[in-house]
Amino acid sequence: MTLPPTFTEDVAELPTHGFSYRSLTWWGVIGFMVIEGTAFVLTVAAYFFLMSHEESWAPRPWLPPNAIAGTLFTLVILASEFPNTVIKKAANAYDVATVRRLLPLMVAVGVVLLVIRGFEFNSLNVLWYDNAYGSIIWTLLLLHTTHIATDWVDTVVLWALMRTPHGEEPRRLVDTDENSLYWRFVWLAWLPIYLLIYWVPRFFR
Amino acid sequence: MSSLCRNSCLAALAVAALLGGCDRQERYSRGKPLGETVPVSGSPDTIFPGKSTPPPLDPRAAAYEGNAYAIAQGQQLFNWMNCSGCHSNGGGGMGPALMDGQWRYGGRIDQIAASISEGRPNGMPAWRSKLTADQIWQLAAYVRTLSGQERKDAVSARADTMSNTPPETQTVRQPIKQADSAQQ
Amino acid sequence: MSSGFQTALGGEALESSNFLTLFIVFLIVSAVMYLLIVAALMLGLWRGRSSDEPLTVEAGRHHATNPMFRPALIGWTALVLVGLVALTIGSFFTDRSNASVARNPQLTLKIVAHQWWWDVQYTTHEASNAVRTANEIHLPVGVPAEITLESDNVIHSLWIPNLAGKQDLIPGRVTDIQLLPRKVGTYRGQCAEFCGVQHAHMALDVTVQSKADFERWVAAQQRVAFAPTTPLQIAGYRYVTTHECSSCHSIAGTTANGQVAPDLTHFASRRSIAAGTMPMSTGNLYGWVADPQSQKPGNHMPTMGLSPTELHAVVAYLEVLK
Amino acid sequence: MTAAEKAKAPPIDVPRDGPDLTGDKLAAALEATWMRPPGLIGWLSSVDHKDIGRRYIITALTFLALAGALAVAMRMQLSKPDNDLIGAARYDEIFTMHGTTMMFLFAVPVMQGMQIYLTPLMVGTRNMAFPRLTAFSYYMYLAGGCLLWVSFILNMGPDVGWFAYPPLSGPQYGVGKGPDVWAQMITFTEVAGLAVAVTLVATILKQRAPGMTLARMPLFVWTTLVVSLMVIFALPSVALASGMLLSDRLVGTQFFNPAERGDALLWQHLFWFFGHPEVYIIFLPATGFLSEIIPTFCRRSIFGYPIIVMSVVATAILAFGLWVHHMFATGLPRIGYSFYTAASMSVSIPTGLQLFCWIATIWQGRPRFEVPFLYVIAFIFTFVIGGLSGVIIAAVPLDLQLHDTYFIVAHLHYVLIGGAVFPLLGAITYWYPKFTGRMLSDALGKIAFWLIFLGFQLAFFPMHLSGLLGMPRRVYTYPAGMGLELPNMLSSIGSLVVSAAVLLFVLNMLLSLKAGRIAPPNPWAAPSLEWATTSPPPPYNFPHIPVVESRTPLWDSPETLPVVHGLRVEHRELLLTSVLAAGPETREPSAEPSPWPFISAAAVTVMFISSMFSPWAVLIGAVPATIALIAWFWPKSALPHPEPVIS
Repeated sequence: MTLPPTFTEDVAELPTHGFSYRSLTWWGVIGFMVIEGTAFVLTVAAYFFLMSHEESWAPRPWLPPNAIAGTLFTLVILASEFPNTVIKKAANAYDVATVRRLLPLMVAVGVVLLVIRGFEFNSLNVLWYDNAYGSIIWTLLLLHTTHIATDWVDTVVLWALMRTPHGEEPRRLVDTDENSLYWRFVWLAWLPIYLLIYWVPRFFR
Repeated sequence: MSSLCRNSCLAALAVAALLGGCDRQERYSRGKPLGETVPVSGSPDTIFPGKSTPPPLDPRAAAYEGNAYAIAQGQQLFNWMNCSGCHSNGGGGMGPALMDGQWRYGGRIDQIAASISEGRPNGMPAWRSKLTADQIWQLAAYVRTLSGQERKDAVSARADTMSNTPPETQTVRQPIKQADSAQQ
Repeated sequence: MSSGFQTALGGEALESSNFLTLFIVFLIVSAVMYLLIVAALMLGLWRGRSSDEPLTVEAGRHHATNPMFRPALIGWTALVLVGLVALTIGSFFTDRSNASVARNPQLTLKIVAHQWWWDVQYTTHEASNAVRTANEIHLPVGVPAEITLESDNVIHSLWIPNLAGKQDLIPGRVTDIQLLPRKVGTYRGQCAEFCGVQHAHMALDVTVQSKADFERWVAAQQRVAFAPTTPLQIAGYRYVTTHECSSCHSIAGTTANGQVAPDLTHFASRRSIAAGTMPMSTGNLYGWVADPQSQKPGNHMPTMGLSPTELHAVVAYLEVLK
Repeated sequence: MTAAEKAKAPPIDVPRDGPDLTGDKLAAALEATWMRPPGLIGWLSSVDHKDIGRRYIITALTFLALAGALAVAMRMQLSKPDNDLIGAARYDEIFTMHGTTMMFLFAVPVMQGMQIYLTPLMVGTRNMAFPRLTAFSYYMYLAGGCLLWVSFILNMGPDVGWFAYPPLSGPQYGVGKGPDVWAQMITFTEVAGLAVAVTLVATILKQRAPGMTLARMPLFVWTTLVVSLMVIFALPSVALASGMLLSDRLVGTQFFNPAERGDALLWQHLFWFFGHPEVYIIFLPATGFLSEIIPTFCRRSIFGYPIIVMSVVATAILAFGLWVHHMFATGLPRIGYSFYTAASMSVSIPTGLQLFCWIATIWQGRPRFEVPFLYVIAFIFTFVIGGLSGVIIAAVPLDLQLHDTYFIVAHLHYVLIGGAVFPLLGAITYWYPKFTGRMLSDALGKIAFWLIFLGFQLAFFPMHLSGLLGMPRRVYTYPAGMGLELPNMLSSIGSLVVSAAVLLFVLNMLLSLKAGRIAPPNPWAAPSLEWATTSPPPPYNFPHIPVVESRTPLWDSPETLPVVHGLRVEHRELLLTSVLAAGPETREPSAEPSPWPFISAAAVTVMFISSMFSPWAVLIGAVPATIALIAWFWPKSALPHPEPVIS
């Protein structure tokens, strides 16, 4: 027989959701951010490893990427942090209306970014099979693009969900909060990649 | 028992995906047993410039076409026998380009094997006694990959050499055309 | 072949004898540590034997920790630390001793690894009378030698355990290894990095000989190939220089100049066939030439389907190439 | 009332566990809520960590048997020189499959399976943090394993070694689809392993029973936490490397092509940055088993709990700095040799400390020589040999001789079998009554133990000698007359003994399932929470969530189990506690059973397998996978939780 219970505390009064580190899914999001962050760091390590084999970088006669599209992308993604912050704050304040109003903006931002990203691939001045430099540049850009794409899908789904009555559940606001957190990871990860793709090949040529 | 059920269900899925591939990389080392009765390769009359019906494909072709092992061996021989010296990684130079669909002496594997084996006018040497029939067919199978004739899951994307062509897995299949032999 | 033909415990060169010394030191330290741990375990098990005491916790209190554990823990940690430091120092001095060979090699060789054989070039001599051979190296005893290692295909690893540890041959990189052989003898080396289907049959013969013997060997290797004399040998010579063989092999002094397979100029003077696959003998040579794919399946020499006459002739000629 | 206030309003009136709802009535209500649906669909929809953990363990043991059979095949080929039982090409496939299966499909998954099964029970919660993700991970793992083995059976398996060094595995030399299968299998198992790791970390940090501070966690849970963090940092490395390999092979990238300024050594760095921690990802859970088994059978709490925790953490950190010792022969700068040596050896310090603590516990204790404890003794006898041979090969001048020889084969099997499989077998014997409700047969268990212990020594000790006598690894045969005949013959005989013993162990598991003695909740008088519930545990694990006041709750409170109450009964609900102190914080719903994880895994499987053939498959295959994932996450009922909403 199992041991008979002795009742101590009643937990019925506890809330059914919590933001940030009180939330279970927050830890999941952090876990996946760490995994993806590690993958970025290792890709960057591979970048420098391959760079150490070359006398110039981008290796001659390859031209460094054309930075216009990439810079535009960077400006847009930095600007997107403003609505992102507003959404995050609104979610924390249980302001469903603001969340519902601003999520479509984030969806639109995702579309704009993906379009610019298409131009970025076109401005690298090297193909993935040309040499190891081309391979690693393409990998960095592709790896980041998957993050933009997956987060965009995520935001679309969240937007659709928030438009239903489910949006009135506090836990969906926790989801919104975590979606905004992940977006911060996506653009923060982009900044070093931007430098590595567009500017390092200029400085070391 | 439901574990068994699910296992077999997934196994069936994987089988479906892979079954097509199992003959594609058969590795052999003794040479193909075929061909003792047929001459090492066809005589120059395997060229049939646009007239009448072409003769049936040499039965040996099936063993080499789309066989990953044969193509890989051919890739190595192409390098070792310095085919690039004239054909320049398929791009052409002293010899004709191999990356386009233009075939002066026919683009079928048996026709290519015949060209390698017997040699062709204007500088292509005959390799008949220099390579075994097996090696010649392997080379022919590889040469076909340069213009995208072989199936993509049997070819390798690149060799460990300087890259001056797009990956062979990405090569668009060039329709075989009869090139004008008077060209050069 | 005597037992111990290829062993890391031979100590026939500077590095391998350093290995032996250091290995014995490590072995003794390890044995002491092992006995200590096992003794402590056995004693601990013995102390608590045959007790039926069921209690885990007495009157709500856990058993007090043995007062000896604290000093024992400190002592144990100190012992492990001291042991590791001592072993590291031992390892450091061994490194230094090994590195001393590297400073002024008096003989340089280059080995290029292929699937599955070793291309050997003695680079000390000027190009006009360079020595090129395959699957064997000769070294004068007591002379520090440096081998430059390259590969143009996959990764291999050169390992001659009687003389030294291994060194990888990596495409795109040039590595090197230094040897100071101290004992005359014949040793066996082998590829130690998995390199494909015939990794198991990628050996080489190492002959360490007196300086005079070595000079004689070099002189012999610098000659062009002997000419065939009997009609059978001449027929073989014709076949080898005009047919498949010459596409891949070269024989100095003939038109055979293929560059993708072992140099055959002094083939018959070697101790083994096909990178140590079998000892050199007329019978083995027949087997090899007739059907290399059954002797070493998957290697790059094709089975050519020679007629019996051609086979006799080719073998007769190859045996001329002393 | 503002939205924020409403969101925090007191709970509505629903059935909750407590003094009014306890005993059989509570059990029936919870059973109805937590039971998985019946039938095959229900089986595929299960999100119960015990179901999934059990599936992981059984599947991994199946792969162990398969890879073990390959090991016996290799030993038969090597039993005499110049043997032609198995051809060279087939032998290459076999050793590749053996290593790959053992590392990726047995060792890591079986440990994760044990962790999935035991962690929620040990921390006193009802289910894992993300149960659907856990279910998804299992199907991914299964699909990866099937991919590898079906390819092998169809004669297109990988033949480039479990380490798959390019250029041998690259586009030119890795002919056919074998290396792609290998690399894509890696993707499958990495996805699975990472998903499980994240889930375990969240479970351990947020779902511990009230009062179970970090310093009161069972040591197995500590190792689970540390190992899961290691997985999170190590596995992306091999996933990246295998992605590069696949793209080199499929779309012609130049990562490993020296002619285009790629580098074959890039692979080795990335692979061993994962590969070395991998060894500890396998070994540390085993130390967790030992830290659970030893106190139980010595009837004393563990000596040096904080020392063990710190040792585990230190080992994990050191493990990430040691990858270079797999690359001593690649031509590293000589100046660093002594540094590498010292760094590699330093990992023996924390291991030595753990060893001390275990032996000290045994010294304090009154050991009961039951089968699980016998495996502990076998562990110490065997693993220490492997550890010491590890110190030997940490020294660069020694490793340059011993690297890639049978000495290493001996070393790694002493470490992995002695260090991980022996504790695992002990752990299976120990927790078998909890898994099944029946005890394993003692007599069969003891026979299997002695056979496996002695057979192991016979199989692997002689390999030290064959390595020293110059036998490299991964050779399909060796010449006669080199003194290798005897050690190889002994190893081959030993391998037969080991396989007989493993069969006996499995037989014991199968027979005891029906015929074993019925197990009480706590058959070994153990101290941790998993023994507070019935054997086997009900779908909801605990009727009431227990409260923990010490490291050995069942020893310190042998008469009664303190619990909290007030969790909902008619809906799946978990109690979340704070990360450090484990104070009750929130109640959160736990996912219902769902077939979508299975469907998602199937969609991703199709995508992964077809992407070996065309890069476009990634794009096209992403569509069904995305749809399945959306269906997975989309809430099913109109408003499932009659809890406060914001309006």
